[in-house]
Amino acid sequence: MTIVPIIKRDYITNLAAQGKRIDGRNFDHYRKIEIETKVVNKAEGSARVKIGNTQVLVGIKMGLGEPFPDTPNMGVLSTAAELVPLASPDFESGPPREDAIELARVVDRGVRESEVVDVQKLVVTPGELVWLVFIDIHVLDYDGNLFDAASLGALAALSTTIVPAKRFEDQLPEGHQKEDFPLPMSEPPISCTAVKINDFVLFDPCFDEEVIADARLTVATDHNGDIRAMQKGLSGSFSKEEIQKVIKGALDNGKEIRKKLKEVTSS
Amino acid sequence: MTIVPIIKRDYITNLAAQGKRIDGRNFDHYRKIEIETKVVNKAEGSARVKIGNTQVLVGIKMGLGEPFPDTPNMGVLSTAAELVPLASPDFESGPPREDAIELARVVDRGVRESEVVDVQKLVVTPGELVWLVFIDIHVLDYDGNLFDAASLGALAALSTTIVPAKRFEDQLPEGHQKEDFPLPMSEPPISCTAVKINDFVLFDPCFDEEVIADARLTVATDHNGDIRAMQKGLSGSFSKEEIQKVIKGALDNGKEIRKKLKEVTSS
Amino acid sequence: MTIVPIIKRDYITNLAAQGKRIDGRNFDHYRKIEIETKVVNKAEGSARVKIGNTQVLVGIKMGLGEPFPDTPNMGVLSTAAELVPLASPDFESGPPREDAIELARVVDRGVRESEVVDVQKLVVTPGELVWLVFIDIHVLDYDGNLFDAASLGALAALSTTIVPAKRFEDQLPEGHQKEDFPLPMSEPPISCTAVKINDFVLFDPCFDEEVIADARLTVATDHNGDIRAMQKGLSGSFSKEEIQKVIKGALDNGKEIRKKLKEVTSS
Amino acid sequence: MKSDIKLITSEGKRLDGRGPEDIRKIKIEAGVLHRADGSCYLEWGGNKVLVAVYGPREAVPRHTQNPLRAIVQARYNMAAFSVEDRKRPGPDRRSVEISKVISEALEKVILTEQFPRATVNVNIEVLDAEAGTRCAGLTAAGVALIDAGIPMRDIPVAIAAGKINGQVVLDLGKEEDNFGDADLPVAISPRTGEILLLQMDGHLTVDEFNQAFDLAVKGCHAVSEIQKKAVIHKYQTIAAEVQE
Amino acid sequence: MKSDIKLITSEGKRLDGRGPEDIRKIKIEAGVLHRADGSCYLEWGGNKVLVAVYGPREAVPRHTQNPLRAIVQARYNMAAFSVEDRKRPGPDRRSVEISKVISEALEKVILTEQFPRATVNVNIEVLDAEAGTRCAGLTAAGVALIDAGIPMRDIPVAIAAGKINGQVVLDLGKEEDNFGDADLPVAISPRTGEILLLQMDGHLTVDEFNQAFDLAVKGCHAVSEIQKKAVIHKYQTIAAEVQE
Amino acid sequence: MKSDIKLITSEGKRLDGRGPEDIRKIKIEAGVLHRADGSCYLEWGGNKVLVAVYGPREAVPRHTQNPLRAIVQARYNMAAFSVEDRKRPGPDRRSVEISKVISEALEKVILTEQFPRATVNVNIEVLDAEAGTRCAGLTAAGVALIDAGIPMRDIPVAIAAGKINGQVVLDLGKEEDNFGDADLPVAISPRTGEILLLQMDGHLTVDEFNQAFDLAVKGCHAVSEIQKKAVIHKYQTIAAEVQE
Repeated sequence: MTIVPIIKRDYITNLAAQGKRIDGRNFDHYRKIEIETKVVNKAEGSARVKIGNTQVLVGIKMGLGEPFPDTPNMGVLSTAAELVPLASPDFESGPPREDAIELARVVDRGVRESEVVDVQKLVVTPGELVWLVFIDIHVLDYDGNLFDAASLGALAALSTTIVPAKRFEDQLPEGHQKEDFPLPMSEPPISCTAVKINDFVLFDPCFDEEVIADARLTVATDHNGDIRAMQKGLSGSFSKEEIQKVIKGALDNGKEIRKKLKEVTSS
Repeated sequence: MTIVPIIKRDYITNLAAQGKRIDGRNFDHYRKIEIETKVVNKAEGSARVKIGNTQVLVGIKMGLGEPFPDTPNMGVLSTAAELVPLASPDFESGPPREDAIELARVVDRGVRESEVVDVQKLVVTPGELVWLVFIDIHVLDYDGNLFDAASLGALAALSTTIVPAKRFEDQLPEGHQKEDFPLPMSEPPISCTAVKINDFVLFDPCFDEEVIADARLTVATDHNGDIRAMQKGLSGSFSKEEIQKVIKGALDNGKEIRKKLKEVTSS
Repeated sequence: MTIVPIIKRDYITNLAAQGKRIDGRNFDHYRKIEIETKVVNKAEGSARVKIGNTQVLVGIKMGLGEPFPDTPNMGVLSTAAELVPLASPDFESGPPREDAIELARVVDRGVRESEVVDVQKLVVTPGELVWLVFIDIHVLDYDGNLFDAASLGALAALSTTIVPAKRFEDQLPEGHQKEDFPLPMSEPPISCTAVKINDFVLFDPCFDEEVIADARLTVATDHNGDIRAMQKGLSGSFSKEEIQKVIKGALDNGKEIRKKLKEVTSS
Repeated sequence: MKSDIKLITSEGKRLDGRGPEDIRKIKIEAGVLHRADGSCYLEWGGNKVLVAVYGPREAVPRHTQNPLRAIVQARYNMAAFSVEDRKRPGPDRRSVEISKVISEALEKVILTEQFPRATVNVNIEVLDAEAGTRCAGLTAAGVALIDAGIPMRDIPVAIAAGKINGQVVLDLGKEEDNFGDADLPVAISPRTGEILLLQMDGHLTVDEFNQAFDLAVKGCHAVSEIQKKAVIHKYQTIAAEVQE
Repeated sequence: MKSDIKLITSEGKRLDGRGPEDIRKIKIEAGVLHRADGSCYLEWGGNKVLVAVYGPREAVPRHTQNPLRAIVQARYNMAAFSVEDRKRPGPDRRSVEISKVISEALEKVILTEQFPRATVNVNIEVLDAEAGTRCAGLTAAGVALIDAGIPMRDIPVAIAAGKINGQVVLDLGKEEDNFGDADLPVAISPRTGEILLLQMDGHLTVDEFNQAFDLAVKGCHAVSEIQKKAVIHKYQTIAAEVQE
Repeated sequence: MKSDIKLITSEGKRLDGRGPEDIRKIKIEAGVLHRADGSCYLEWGGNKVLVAVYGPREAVPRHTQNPLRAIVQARYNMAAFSVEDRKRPGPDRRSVEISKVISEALEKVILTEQFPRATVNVNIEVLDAEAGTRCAGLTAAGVALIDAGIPMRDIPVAIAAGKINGQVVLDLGKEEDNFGDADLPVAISPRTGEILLLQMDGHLTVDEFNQAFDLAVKGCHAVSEIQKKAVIHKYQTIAAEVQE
């Protein structure tokens, strides 16, 4: 637990009082977003997402296995995040800490609850054999806002995933589809994050902003403008008005990011 | 490892030299025992036992599974203890430490060796499918004498356990009993514990007594007055006479506690 | 991480400059090697190897199980090493550390890559049931050169292993060999280790030499004089000439050790 | 598939007979444990939760200490027998996340700056689980912290709103949680209305969100009254005992 | 089911030919390891046990130190190959419990007050297991502690008594342990007769217990003689080497 | 069985068209990460490796510090998606061993004596794996250490030689690694020719070993040139940016 860097905090809040941020952005603007897909050969799908200097690589591996007993007619999604020591001097190797667990669970819920992957089309033999989808999030460079980078990376990687039916043909029953096919997907929700520093609400926080932030709110919205997931973090609080502000910004930014994601994944 | 609290020790031994204990009890008396069953809805059986301020909750869950290869005609008993940090400022979360392991193993042997649960009646298909009985001991408040509280809690919980055959009817073979039925039980042995402080033998030690005790002896006796299990603990020693004294006290107290247990579990 | 014991280092290097070692040996000589087999009753094969004061016990247990999916026509070898705290004041209990892992992996490769165990003769039903061979290395006394002692112990234990077909007859299919038989083995490679201290190359280092060594090289050679495995260790370097010198010494010493192994295991 | 199950009638009657804004029965008792510095037992519908607070005490190991304020370590744990199919004992990913969001929510209301280098441990044991355990745990933690005499700005309180069969309701029950459209747990500081915890799973329009959010805040205030009664009852009992 | 197997004849002859009070063959050798401060190799029937003692040395990490006396940490470990079906390496619940009861038994006889803040490590490796390993381990530990020069009040010693086919016997063998009626391991300090370790599983009347207990104590004294011989033999060997 | 597969033609043409001494295509980029003190991205045939260096910084916990020099902690890690069948995240025995031999190789060239009590962390992430990842990782680590400004005697470099269908070749590809006769990874300090890492699996005559060894050293020098170009390119880019 580090001492709050008071000088850095003063600097950032003084700037904010003048409506400014350390990298010159507006409060509700994102840093430059780059999405690159098919970056890993061995994975069935992959994407590298950069948001400013933050860099996340997501790989999708698929396999065959049993469904969960309570969902015999659905494929299985599984999300894990590794905050590898590559990405930050503060990340350590070893079992995932609570930060990595929260990240994986928030991305997982974003994918699962939004039903963006049509898991009902991933059933081979109901109750017995289904496709397993492993979403592995590798944080490569950490300069803030991992939730958005990881979510976007997962969506981009899933959107370009090819189900490797041919490689598994020996394990597939007679008469079953044995040609590779794209992972069945529907419209994805986009996750946008803002932090609160004093009374200012800043979207897409960089590392320096995140470190001194009082509270964080992530909102995932879909193409209809509906809310699909929310997660508040850190020990500060939000007022109702601030939450409304974050939802609005999430809808606006989400629209832009969805457009960018489509361009990349449909190409 | 803490320094032995010398002042507390002096106080307790001085009292003992006058035949007294800090809470006014006789050397061979127990604190007030309360047994409450069916305290948890989700468990197949449960009991909360209080011995003075010590409080233990035991829940029984059941499932179906394979028997052990060397006992194809027996159901499976499994006991675990969690010394959750709720119960004492000294308990920590994390993997079970040696204290929790010893507690679970002593309770487990008490249940297993005494054959109080008729595991031969828990077989569905010999060698293939049997009932599994999970005994989970949750220590809620630790004021000494966990062995007796946990053992009594386990027996009370087992005595009120209903085998959930109906819930598992899909997994049970044709023609098998599919109505719920009480867990088949025989007469339970009762575990009684005493500690030795200097040359004094005190039954049912409270926390302050336990902390300064030299040695501990637990004796489980049955309704015939036979011995069914013993466990000596701590780094002090016992003489043969002291062991005899503990056995006698265990028989006397065991009779009372057995009566109380029957009242509760037969109602 | 301990401070390099400078005085000990000076003493050993001064001796070496005069062509001497602390226990009077030549640079390329081994300490006395003793091999004793069938030292453990419960194991299917076992050997205790002493190299000077270093003492390693290797036990072989066998079982039946599934082959690896990519080698359906081969039995399974598995090697584990325990640096139990018995053997050295510096060994700790707990999960195996990198030293134990490297030791197990080097022994494992020595056995596996040299194909000394004919794993193709350990198949019961291809793709379904094969013999599993567990090689467990127990270091009992650590006075340097564990790699050679453990490798030799594994080979001696394997050479005297009896496949317990009779004990497993219930699990073996009809018509399969149900009499015990010796583990099918071919000519073993012998592993020899040297360390480099300053510019001196010393074979079979004792503990005091190992602790101050700059670099270590293990070379396994077979009865044809071919190389079957190598492993360089520690943070020093070797020149090509030094590597040649180690290979030559490994061939020479290997011949002697192979003879000794044969004497013991064929008796 | 989710909407196949009828969770609420057109007259607004839910499976357990409640109306859309009705809260399940809540029972709170403070000071139920001997060893803990503060404790609380809470029943909320079919949920049974026990909370023990220890602290403030020196944080160990030392490198976890914050020289400016106390750290708050909530530990949410489900008993193995608290759910239909036995849960393996010990923390899983779900309980680690819930422990984190509850710790963060509590940190806001505790006057941590009064206890530099200290830790406040809040141990939440779920003995019986039936939808809404994180809100039940946080609500019980608020009472246990008061019982422990930990200085706080306010007693935090939580409840979930949600959507079932397209309708916004308060305090989801088990089937509503499993087969409903959305779940929105909210914790607030009732004096100021600040939002301490907020999560959402499912699908809500912005309007539905606003409706559900307001309902949750309203529910928090209702539960807050029950909390306060439990605290007052505890003090009255103590006062009565002292007078005797 | 247990009593179906005939473990002892009416003439008191056991499966391996022993009489009721006969002890299996015991062989003890002190000082068998180079690196350890003290060591002992012991064979007891089919059991083979090796013990190494390290210490007294400073206990680390520091927070485990006791400022008034040394702590005794016995570690009982079974080799993977010591049993019929290979055991996974590393501690399991059984070995953790046995380590604990052996540590506690040894602590009573070691003069721990002479070494504040120190630890004495007693590593017990079971290489071959055939009933009675905890008694064999404790007995070997006693000799290894002497070999290490650790100051002790006495050399602790252990043996189990038990009941098979209704009859009280000494030093249970493998089938007797598996199919017998009761098992009673006992460790004593032979000079004072103090009981250091006592466990019982099975079913004994109070009379049978007394009978078995007395038999175990008698057995301890017999094993104690073998221990002493091993210690003396070691010293004689050293003395002879010194004279050469 | 191994020799059943035709890995090289009698004209010396390998499965991917390379000749016996041809190296797969290598691409190295220095300074690709923002947070790390130094970094390198390397593609080598189908391998993709990313390395980040942190340090020198104080080693924690303190008892890991060496008062005379810095310790070097390389951590080789394979991403779950870097192989055909998903790998469980986290270290396994193979990665622990590779981390150890790479740490030891790097320690020789880093001027560790300049930074007592410090640690230099070298994190090697394998994103795509296709034979030769340890050599690729060590080679990338050399560049990342330079990029981090860690003082070194030389830039370490590695490559494997091997034997396929009885013929000695350089830089084994995937099938060659799986079905070949021997694999000989070598790391050197190119200025002095010192051998920093050397492992061998398989079967080589002494002559074949010498031939393969010389080929590996030759290969190291070739790869070393590519390393140097990447370092120079990075400095030129920085210089150009500064001038702008």
